[in-house]
Amino acid sequence: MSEQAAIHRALGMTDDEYDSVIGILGRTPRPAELAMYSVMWSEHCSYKSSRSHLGRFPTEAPWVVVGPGENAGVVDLGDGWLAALRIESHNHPSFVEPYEGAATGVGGILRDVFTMGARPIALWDQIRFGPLDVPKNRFLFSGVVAGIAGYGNAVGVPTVGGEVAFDECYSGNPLVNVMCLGIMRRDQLVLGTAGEAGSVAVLLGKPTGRDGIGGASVLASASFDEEAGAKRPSVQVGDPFEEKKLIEACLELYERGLVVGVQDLGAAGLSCATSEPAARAGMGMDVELDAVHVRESGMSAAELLTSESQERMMAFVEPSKVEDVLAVADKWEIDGRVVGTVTAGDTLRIRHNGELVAEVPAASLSEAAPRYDRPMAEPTWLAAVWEQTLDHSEVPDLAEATLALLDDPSIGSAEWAYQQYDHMLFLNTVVGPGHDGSLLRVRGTDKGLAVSTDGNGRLCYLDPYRGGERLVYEAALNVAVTGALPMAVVDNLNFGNPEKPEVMWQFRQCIEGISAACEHLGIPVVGGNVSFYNETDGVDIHPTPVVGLLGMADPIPAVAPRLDAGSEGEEVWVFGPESIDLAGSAFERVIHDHLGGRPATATPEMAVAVIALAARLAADGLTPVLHDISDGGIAVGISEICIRSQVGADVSVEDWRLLYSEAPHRFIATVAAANVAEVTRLAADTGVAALRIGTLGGDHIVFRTAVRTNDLALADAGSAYAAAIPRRLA
Amino acid sequence: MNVTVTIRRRSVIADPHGATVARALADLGHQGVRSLRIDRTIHLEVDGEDPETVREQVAAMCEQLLANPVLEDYEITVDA
Amino acid sequence: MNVTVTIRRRSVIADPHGATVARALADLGHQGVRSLRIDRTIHLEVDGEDPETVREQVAAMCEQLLANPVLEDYEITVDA
Amino acid sequence: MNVAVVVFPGSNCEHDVVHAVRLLGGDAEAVWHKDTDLSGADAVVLPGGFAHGDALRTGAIARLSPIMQSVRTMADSGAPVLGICNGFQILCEAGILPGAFIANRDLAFICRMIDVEVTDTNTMLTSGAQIGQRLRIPLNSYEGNWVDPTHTGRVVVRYTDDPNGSQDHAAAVANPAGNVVGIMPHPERATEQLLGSVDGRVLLESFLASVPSASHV
Ligand SMILES: Nc1ncnc2c1ncn2[C@@H]1O[C@H](COP(=O)(O)OP(=O)(O)O)[C@@H](O)[C@H]1O
Ligand SMILES: [Mg+2]
Repeated sequence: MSEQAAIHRALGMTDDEYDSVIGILGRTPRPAELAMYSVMWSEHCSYKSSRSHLGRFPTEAPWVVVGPGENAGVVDLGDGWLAALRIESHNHPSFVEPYEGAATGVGGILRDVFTMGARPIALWDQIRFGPLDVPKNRFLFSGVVAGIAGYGNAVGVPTVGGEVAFDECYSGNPLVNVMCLGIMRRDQLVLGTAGEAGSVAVLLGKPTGRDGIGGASVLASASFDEEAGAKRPSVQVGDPFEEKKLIEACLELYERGLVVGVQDLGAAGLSCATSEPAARAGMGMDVELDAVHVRESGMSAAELLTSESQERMMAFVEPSKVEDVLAVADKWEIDGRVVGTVTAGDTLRIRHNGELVAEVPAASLSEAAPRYDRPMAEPTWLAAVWEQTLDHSEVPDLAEATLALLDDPSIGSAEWAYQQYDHMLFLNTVVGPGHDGSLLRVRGTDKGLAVSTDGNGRLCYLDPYRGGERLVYEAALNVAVTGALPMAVVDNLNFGNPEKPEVMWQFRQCIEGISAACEHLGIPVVGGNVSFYNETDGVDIHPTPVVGLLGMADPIPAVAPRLDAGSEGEEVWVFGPESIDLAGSAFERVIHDHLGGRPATATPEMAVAVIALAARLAADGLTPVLHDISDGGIAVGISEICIRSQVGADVSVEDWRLLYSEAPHRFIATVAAANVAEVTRLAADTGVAALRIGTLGGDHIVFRTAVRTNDLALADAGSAYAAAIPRRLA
Repeated sequence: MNVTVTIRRRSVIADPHGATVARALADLGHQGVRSLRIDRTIHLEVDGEDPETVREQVAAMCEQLLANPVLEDYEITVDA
Repeated sequence: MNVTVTIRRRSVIADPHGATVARALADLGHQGVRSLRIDRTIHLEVDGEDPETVREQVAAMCEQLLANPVLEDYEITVDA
Repeated sequence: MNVAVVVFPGSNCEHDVVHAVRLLGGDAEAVWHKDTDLSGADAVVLPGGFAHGDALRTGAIARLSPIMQSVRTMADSGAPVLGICNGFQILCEAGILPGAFIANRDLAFICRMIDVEVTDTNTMLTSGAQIGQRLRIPLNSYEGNWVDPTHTGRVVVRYTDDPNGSQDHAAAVANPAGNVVGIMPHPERATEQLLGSVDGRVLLESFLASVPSASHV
């Protein structure tokens, strides 16, 4: 192997990729050029294995202002308001250093949103780990939560919801995803473009150091093995204080119309922040690396170009406004340096120590990146897994089974995590963490924005298409119970090794499922992220797409339904098909330690009707409590209502299995007797089945079925639910 | 035995707080400050006779808990 | 000149970090730990010739910023 | 303007405080920490957040900001000075209120509704409340654990179920004159039913009532 080959392979580049670089340049690349191509063409930055599939997503709707392709998607809320949203993963960095990995994940997603001109108003975290009886998993879980809290709280953006789940498959490879929502006035929208020839590139924020050198290729795009530790030099450290100042400075720049475009520096650092905006503008750029403010001396051009030092932004400015821009930076006590000039043509020229270190077609770094149509194959084991169904002939003690479910850390209260997050800042949080969806008011309007983020690796493992489909419908129902109607989706596709045909097949199937559901709901996918190589020692995680769904309530309900709003005497109703589906359910996992069978398919028409009904009931204030039925079925759903509302319940269903069924498109409502007629009429109008299952009252949760009746003391349910996570960390 | 553990952030790793404190000192007019580093020093009193065994035990504590091996280096001194 | 400032929490003040670390060490099976104290050590590189002037200057930094008199005592060592 | 809300780099809650004050009929404006002139203000609020990123110690650097001289002057002149959360920490670091803050007993950030009890109504923040009155107000801090070795601090609001180990369960502390008060929980987060509680109103209304020209806007 030649020395050259040794180098490009060490940078994570294949021989073919190296040859196409030579093809583009017509010569062998200089070291800095090779470094740039290697990070820009890494899986993480180039989406080389996924691009061809992402095109499947529906991305159009009248209210879409910016779809996939920019740093964040943007939708029109009406009355001159826009919302920007995006979701990102920081899985591998969080495994290497949980606190900083999660913290810098938060910093990165915030930048994607305020790069668009929006003020970030809320965050949601979706985090998945191996079982908490393993010390390493406890360390990762508490470190990640502390990192999200440490960064999010200090930067001053509330974390108002998310998901916590535990499964063996994440033991060597935790998933740390974060979604951010921002809002702005229409005229503040900014794009990642370099603008006209002559406009000036101003680098704002932290000095550049050797953080995460090669991070994009080394950390985000390669699998783990025992030597993960060897990759530690790539660790990045977050500085929320600097980011807070950067946010305020950028928002002032936008307000005063001082920039033509902005690009955040994330993966691939300066390489990306120079080449992508230039390519988007169809321009070239001259960059002077000596002008870049640095934290460490003696950095090479390659290091400067690939550093992932955090809290940096590239602003593109008309020459006449450079002084004003630097003055704003000065006011907010951040550094700003003029590092380049946009040029006609398409060549990105980079100088360092007076020498030309790179001269490449700007667009070639992103657009000429390799595309892989990786082979796909349905897993041979799948059919067998579908055969592995449980017959549920023996009936469990319904109280004990429910208690066991409430004590499960994936189902029990996540308060241990979210009480470490500031979820109230900005005084917008109407429905916060611990509910189905979050509801934020938009001050200065009558509108409310609702968000739910949902993932379910076990469902997608059993059937990636149905799993992907059901995630979207579940998220939509979760926003509907706050009174909002679905509007747009961002997705985070966490998968295993794309070089395995089974993984690629799962990937495609999930995308098909998500796309189909979005099409039925008439909502676009406006952005997202792909994280491959989530495997440890050759074992892939369950396919775990996470969907973040934005909905709008206009006007926001005067009193939105809450889990803790139930009271003595209210009737308990279940709306939606009375069907039984236990494949992939929490009941089979917790009670039988089983994963098998084929989950029920979604029913688009029913999904649409149920979502409309839930939103209507919430908007009309007819149901103090609305709660979608998911993990643990009706049994867990009603228990959560009872625990949060401090009141018991007496419920009866014919078939005990209905208590734990996770069949889609169903929700629980509590209704005052006086409103029952109206509520059932609305259900009938929308063609949704309504089943009265009991009433709230007393201090026990009583489950009556044809074969068996058990009752669970509210106090016991409450303490199991509250202790599910903390007792495993003690 | 008395053991002192000095825990130092690796110099290649960014130190936001250190930088902020240095800036604040400059703002206060203390121009002459060339560099500033904030370490943690942990003083332990540990049972044991043999310095080497104690050192090994404390080294284990550092790896497991006291230091963050990803970001920090540590140095152990066993006082006679 | 190199100056080291040791900042030590007053013993009358509670120390949640120290307490938590001590507990965690015990949980990890390190029974022999009798006592544990976490100090902050600040290493400064300061311009100047005369150790006394430098010490006074650093003392001023401590009074103004580096130490909180309610919680902490400080000790300055000017390395030759 | 009558209520000045001081903004340090890293402050977070300034917009919320301004919003709550205006909601209650007061008049508030944010003031940058590098300004030194508070002559137009009848009262000052140091809001919550993470001034200077909590570097070294929370509040340590903020106390040195130019504006703190004027804050001290107003405090001495008997004008209402309110520190909320990080603002409370800054007032202690500045020696305007006694004591200091250390990490919460359980070394975890705490953001949730907590119950407090008013124990002293002789201050600008509590004058409108009753002794023993219970309030539900959001807490939001990591260093909420107040210590005062001198035992001179005047505790005016207490936690009924101490979440963080604070000495004497102190949630709010006043100077002897009662015109300077620091409170760890956030009254401005409890002024609208839509957000879950209005128990912070009685405190902020007392504060506004004590502001010479703000009382009936
Ligand atoms: N799974 C996905 N679904 C929809 N859009 C996606 C997905 N993955 C990536 N994208 C889009 O591809 C574009 C490039 O992503 P990326 O390079 O990660 O942006 P950044 O550098 O800002 O992180 C973004 O607009 C993102 O929204
Ligand atoms: Mg970006």
